[in-house]
Amino acid sequence: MPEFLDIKHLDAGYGRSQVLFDVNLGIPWRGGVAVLGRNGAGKTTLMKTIVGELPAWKGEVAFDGRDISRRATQERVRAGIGYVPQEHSVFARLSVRDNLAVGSLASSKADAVDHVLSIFPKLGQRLDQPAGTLSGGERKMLAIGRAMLGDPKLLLLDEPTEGVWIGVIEEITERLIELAKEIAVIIVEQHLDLALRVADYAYVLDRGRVALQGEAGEVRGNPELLRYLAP
Amino acid sequence: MSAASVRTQRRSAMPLLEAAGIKKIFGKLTALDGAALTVGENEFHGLIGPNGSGKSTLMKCIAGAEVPTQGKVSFVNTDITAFTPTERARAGMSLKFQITSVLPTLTLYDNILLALQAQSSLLDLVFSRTRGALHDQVMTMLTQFRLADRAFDAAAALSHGQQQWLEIAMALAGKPKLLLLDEPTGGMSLEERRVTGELLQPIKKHCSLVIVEHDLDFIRDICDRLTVLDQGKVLASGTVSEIQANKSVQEIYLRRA
Amino acid sequence: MANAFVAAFEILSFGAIIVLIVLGLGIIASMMGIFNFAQGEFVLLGAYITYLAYAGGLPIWAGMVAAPFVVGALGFVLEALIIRRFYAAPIVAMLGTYALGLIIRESVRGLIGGFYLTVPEPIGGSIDIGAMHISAWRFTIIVITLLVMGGCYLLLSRTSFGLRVRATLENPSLARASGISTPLIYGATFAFGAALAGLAGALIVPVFSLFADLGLRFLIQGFVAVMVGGVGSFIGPVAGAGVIGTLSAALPWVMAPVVADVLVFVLAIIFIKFRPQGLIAGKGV
Amino acid sequence: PAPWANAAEAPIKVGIATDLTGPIAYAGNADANVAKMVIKEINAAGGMLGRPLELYIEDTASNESVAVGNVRKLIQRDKVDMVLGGITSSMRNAIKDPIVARGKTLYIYPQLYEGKECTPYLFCTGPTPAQQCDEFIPWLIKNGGKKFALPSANYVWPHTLNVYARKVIESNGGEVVFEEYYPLDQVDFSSTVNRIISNKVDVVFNTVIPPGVGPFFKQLYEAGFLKNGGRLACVYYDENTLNINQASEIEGLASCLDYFKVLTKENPFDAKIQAAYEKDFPGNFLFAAGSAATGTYRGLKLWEAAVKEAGKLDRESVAAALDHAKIAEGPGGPAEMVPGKRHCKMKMYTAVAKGGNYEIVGRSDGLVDPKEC
Amino acid sequence: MPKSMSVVREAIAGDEADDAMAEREAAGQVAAGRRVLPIVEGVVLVAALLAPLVLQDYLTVFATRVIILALFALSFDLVWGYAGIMSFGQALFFGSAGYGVALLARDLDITNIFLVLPAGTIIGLTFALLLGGFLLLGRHPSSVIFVSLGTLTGSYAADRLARGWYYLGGQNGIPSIAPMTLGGYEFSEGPAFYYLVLGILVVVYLLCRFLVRSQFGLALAGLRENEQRIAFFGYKAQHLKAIIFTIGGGVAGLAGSLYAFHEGFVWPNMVGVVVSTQVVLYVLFGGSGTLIGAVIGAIIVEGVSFWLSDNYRDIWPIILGLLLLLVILFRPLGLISFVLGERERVGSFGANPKEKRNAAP
Ligand SMILES: Nc1ncnc2c1ncn2[C@@H]1O[C@H](COP(=O)(O)OP(=O)(O)OP(=O)(O)O)[C@@H](O)[C@H]1O
Ligand SMILES: Nc1ncnc2c1ncn2[C@@H]1O[C@H](COP(=O)(O)OP(=O)(O)OP(=O)(O)O)[C@@H](O)[C@H]1O
Ligand SMILES: [Mg+2]
Ligand SMILES: [Mg+2]
Repeated sequence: MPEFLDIKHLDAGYGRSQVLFDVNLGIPWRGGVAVLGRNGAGKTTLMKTIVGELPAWKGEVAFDGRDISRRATQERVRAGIGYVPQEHSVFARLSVRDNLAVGSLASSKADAVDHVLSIFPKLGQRLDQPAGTLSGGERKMLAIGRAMLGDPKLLLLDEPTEGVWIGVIEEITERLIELAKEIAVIIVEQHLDLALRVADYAYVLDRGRVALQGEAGEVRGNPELLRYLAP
Repeated sequence: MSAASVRTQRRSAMPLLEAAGIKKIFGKLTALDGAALTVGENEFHGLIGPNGSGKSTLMKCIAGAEVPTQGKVSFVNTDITAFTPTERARAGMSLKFQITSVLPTLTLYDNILLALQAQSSLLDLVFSRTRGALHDQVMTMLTQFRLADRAFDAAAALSHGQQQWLEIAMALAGKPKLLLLDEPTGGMSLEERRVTGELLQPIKKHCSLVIVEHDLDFIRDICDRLTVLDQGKVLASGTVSEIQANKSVQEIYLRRA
Repeated sequence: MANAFVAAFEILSFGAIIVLIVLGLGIIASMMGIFNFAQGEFVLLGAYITYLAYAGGLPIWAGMVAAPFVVGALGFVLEALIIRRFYAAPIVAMLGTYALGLIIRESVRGLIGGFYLTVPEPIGGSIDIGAMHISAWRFTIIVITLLVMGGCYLLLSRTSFGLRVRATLENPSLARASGISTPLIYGATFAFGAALAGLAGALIVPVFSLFADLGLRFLIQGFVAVMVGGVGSFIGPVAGAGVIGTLSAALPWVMAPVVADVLVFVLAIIFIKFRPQGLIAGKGV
Repeated sequence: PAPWANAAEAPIKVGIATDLTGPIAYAGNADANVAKMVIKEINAAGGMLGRPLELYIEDTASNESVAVGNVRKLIQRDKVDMVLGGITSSMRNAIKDPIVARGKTLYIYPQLYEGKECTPYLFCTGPTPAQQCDEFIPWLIKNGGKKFALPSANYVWPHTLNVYARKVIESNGGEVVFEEYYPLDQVDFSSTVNRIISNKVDVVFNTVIPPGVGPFFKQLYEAGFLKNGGRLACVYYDENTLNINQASEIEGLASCLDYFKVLTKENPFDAKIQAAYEKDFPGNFLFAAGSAATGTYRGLKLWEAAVKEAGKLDRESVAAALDHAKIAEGPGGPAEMVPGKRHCKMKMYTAVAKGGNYEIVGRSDGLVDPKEC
Repeated sequence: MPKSMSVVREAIAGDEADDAMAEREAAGQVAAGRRVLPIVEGVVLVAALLAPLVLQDYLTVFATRVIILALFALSFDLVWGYAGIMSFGQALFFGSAGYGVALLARDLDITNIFLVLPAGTIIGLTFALLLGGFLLLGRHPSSVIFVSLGTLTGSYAADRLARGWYYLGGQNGIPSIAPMTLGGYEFSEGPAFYYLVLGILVVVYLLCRFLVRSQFGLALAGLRENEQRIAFFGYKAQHLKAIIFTIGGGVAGLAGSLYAFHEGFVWPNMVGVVVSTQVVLYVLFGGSGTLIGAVIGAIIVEGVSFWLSDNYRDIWPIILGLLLLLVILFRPLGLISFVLGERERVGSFGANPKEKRNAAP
């Protein structure tokens, strides 16, 4: 059986400078996968290539059995990929309410927004505020909430807990573990513990190449790991 | 720990920065409700608190990015409440925003160079004779932050974490008396954080630091004193061990945001 | 008394005309961040199409109905071919649309030979109330303007179209990542703005006659109106247009028209200086 | 080609600088057409001084800056012997210096204008305020009434013309109720119309120009000015401008010019040139007085007469001869320069718009004096 | 140094001399190795010096005008290309200086070159200082759109004022301005005027070049990118903007006074939107932010319009519009970008690239 998201021999980059080199990645139908690596390793670039913000130079990105590497971002998203970008992850001048409304444009569930607000009660108190004025942590919550509203089958999270208060991180982790039972989740995370609690499987990128991969526990125990994460 | 002990502290060491009774109201929301912050010379001060507790807002009020609704900020014994950000920077303050904002099309080198010369007079800028000397400084900073090999790339081509480093380097470049860092290690791995901490240690000789962070271990490692904000109010302020022992602080760590 | 009534009507009617012209300009500026210098030429095209229908023996109504659709379609095509490349650089966009406007204007000038051509009103003459005469067509324009404004408001506030547009403008890549088809949204918005200009042109050509600089005449006034009203919402530019239109029509009643003319702009710029966000600070619809 | 007697010498060069593009291109193109027609006619009749004429046409583009550049082409590159052109006063002002002072060339300005242009070597062949007002205003008082309004575009021509018009109005027992100036592109005239109606003005002596004039007349009409017996008057109104409004909106509008197309019915020479023009240039650019077409015709013919008299082409000699040049036939009748004044005497006609056409209602007895310089 | 760090060092220095790195080096070399800007500048200068020798008289006069307009374009490039201030009203300074010297010549008979050119420059400076002060200074940093529409409106209002003001000749402007003089010598159009103007252009160009290549230029580059950010460094961002805007106004004023004397008349368009837009076109056409791009833009736009209006009289505005559109679409950075790389255009204010080699670890 093919992987849900199947990446083969992927090269990608910006302008003329290549960032990803021959990346191979398989994501199962459900469960969490962590992507680790130090600053500038190419994690964000990988996410952008999966969601289509950056074109793949070479190689194949197959989702749900179909090659999507030539499809526009919005088509990929409508096919079921949700994405929380690392930066600029909310519509800054739109209110929180409108940000959530954008998230649920494609969704059919009526109470989806209420569900998100129950996870992040803080957002409920900020509904009419432009999202750009939210605090750093609130913004992340909103971004995650927005992505969840789209009923994705595969959720890409690029550092979802950066700047989030520890108490909330715990909440997010639990939700993600729950979510990973139903759908596929790819998480890029600096909190190793968190990442490996959510993920069953992990990839470690080093300068655009997959340097290490394996079951979460295995990777955790690998003595090489630290070397790849240090600057 | 209470306001009383803060006051004692202030008397003992002459404070470099003193923000008192800061109130900031956004429409219906009171983001800061009489918050205070006192930082002594050569002190590393951590500012912590749940999301939305007003940390960034307090930093902005100090650096001049926001005008407090009420309250007073003094710096080196001068009341700077009415100063513009530029004037504050010239008085010796330097801020790194929570959201990175490097100058994207300029090279890393120029980004640093720009930060280095911020205080120069107009004539110096036009007829600068110091460029040769600045070169070494720029390269040293870039090397310190492991960015030297990218010196002549555009800043836009850096990853998020690399931009954080560039920003810290830029904030340091102005040789401030007080450095304000709002979540400088966001998006850095544990190891990278540690390196950042090491890079910050040497500046203690000539500079004070206010740093906002969520990573308690990191904060504990580098800070002398901590202030905890919650819902716009100072919940506690004191040395690291005092804070760790504080009941109400422990409470908010258990409480959901 | 009667005098005051006539004055009020006349001022109102000119205000309505400016609002009508600014609607499309404001939507494109607010929603897409582009100050469209070709907007005046879309107005001109609307007027020209109406004239063509009239000159070709069709009923004028037919031309007026066709104008927004034709101009809207043209807007859609132009957006896809040209405007699309400019979203990242609003100033270059201004120049691009300027060039576009120049091409359209000079082409139309060539076609109509630089003349001033008359197009009759579908509803002519005046409504007589006692000794007062009120232009029937100007009255119609006020009514249509109100209807169009209401329609736009509903479209932008009650449907998700407005939300999609604003999201797209705000952060296109995130919008795509939320499943919004940004190219389509851009095209549709620009076409909509162009169509409104086409409609404006069709409606005002009986009042002002057809000439190549018809649209250009209102362009700067339109920009100033958008600034005064505030970019970022639908209501802002409309309110700004109302103010500028009424002011330009009202001031000549009380002072030398030449002075009034310059004064409107001076007042506007001072106003914006001290209230940079405009009359209606932009959020929502 | 005809065998030229003095073919050895180069052709005589005639320069035309006029607005072929831009807002008044319709007028400029008509002028250029007239020039082509006249030059062709002169060449067909054997040229001048045994030499053929060659036409150099440059565009002034309704833009003074472009115009100056292009006029320099005529003077410095083509070295023309004479320049005719310019339609608006500002254009004349812009190009007269490069032609006359810096370029040391003869300049003929063909358009009706405000007068007061007394530059040496600059000859005006269009009507002046005196020619347009002296007989017209008494007619208006008789056929309209005594109360005048002078709504005007804010530039030199209306200002200067109004000074003269006011004098004539008042000396004929009329009264100016108000005189007001508007930005050139003003299109809303509600306050003006209101004043006209509420002051019970009899005659609107209009110098508002396009684009404002269309909406202005329309608003006047809608406010019932014509219905109540008011009279519109506008001295630049010719066949071109009739189309700006619906015929009903300007019914009875009176104008006073040196030529109207209806004259072809009574005047064989006018019929001849009108027919020749329409045959060569059947398009939209009409042979009309308000766009300087008649002044162009007259100017070229007067210059021809002057050159023939002088027998040579240098500026001094031609100017000396042009000073008193005469033509027996021209659009609307004969014309002659007033010696020492560099302006032209001509016949003037008063016409009234009826159902989209003009009807001649008055004509001057002889040639009217321009009363300039 | 902790152990883990040295490990990393080794890894970086290690065998994978990676492709991305090589790529960047290559790119750096392009920028470092071939500096095309000076070559372009040299070519333009030589061409300009030789022009009168090969051109006919009237073309020299035309070329003079173009050089004056190039000077004007330079002023706009300073303001927009370097400081990112969109001045859609640059003609206001150009034209008001033109009017100013025209009045001096008409009413006071002052035509001495040493009086009128400084006077024109000062008029330009003053107006720019006033308008710039109003638009750029103040509590809130003003948005690009506000400044562009503010200057546009200013220029538009000035145009209307000039049209309405009788003392200034109204619609007709001020014709027949006496020639500029130097002692008894009169500058009439021709080679002498040409070389005068070219000399002024070269001097101003060099001054501008010095200014924008200095660290002041770096500050401007920062300003263009993110005004707020550099204000937090301690730069007086608004002042810098006002200064460069004022300097731009002065240069425009100088150009305007030369223009008035060369053409011999001034008219309301000269302060208005048409001319304001024209200068924007020059600079965008040639390539903003390079100085030489502005000069080339002025030369090409004027030259092409001159040629088009000769050969395609009826449709030349349409063709010009199309050309413009094509350039904007396919060369949004202007014609200069055919030969100039992005890096060199933005400029590098740091050490020269040779030092870079040694410095990089
Ligand atoms: N827009 C860009 N243009 C050119 N190069 C880029 C661009 N963005 C990123 N890069 C380069 O690509 C490489 C990978 O960047 P990427 O953002 O994917 O890293 P990352 O793993 O997400 O790092 P971080 O943890 O810091 O976010 C880095 O070397 C970076 O400098
Ligand atoms: N301009 C603004 N308008 C309205 N509300 C604002 C504005 N700026 C901040 N707030 C609100 O004020 C509160 C405090 O924000 P602040 O950014 O200071 O929080 P923080 O402590 O830095 O949080 P975090 O750790 O998430 O960054 C937040 O709830 C935020 O939504
Ligand atoms: Mg990243
Ligand atoms: Mg914060």
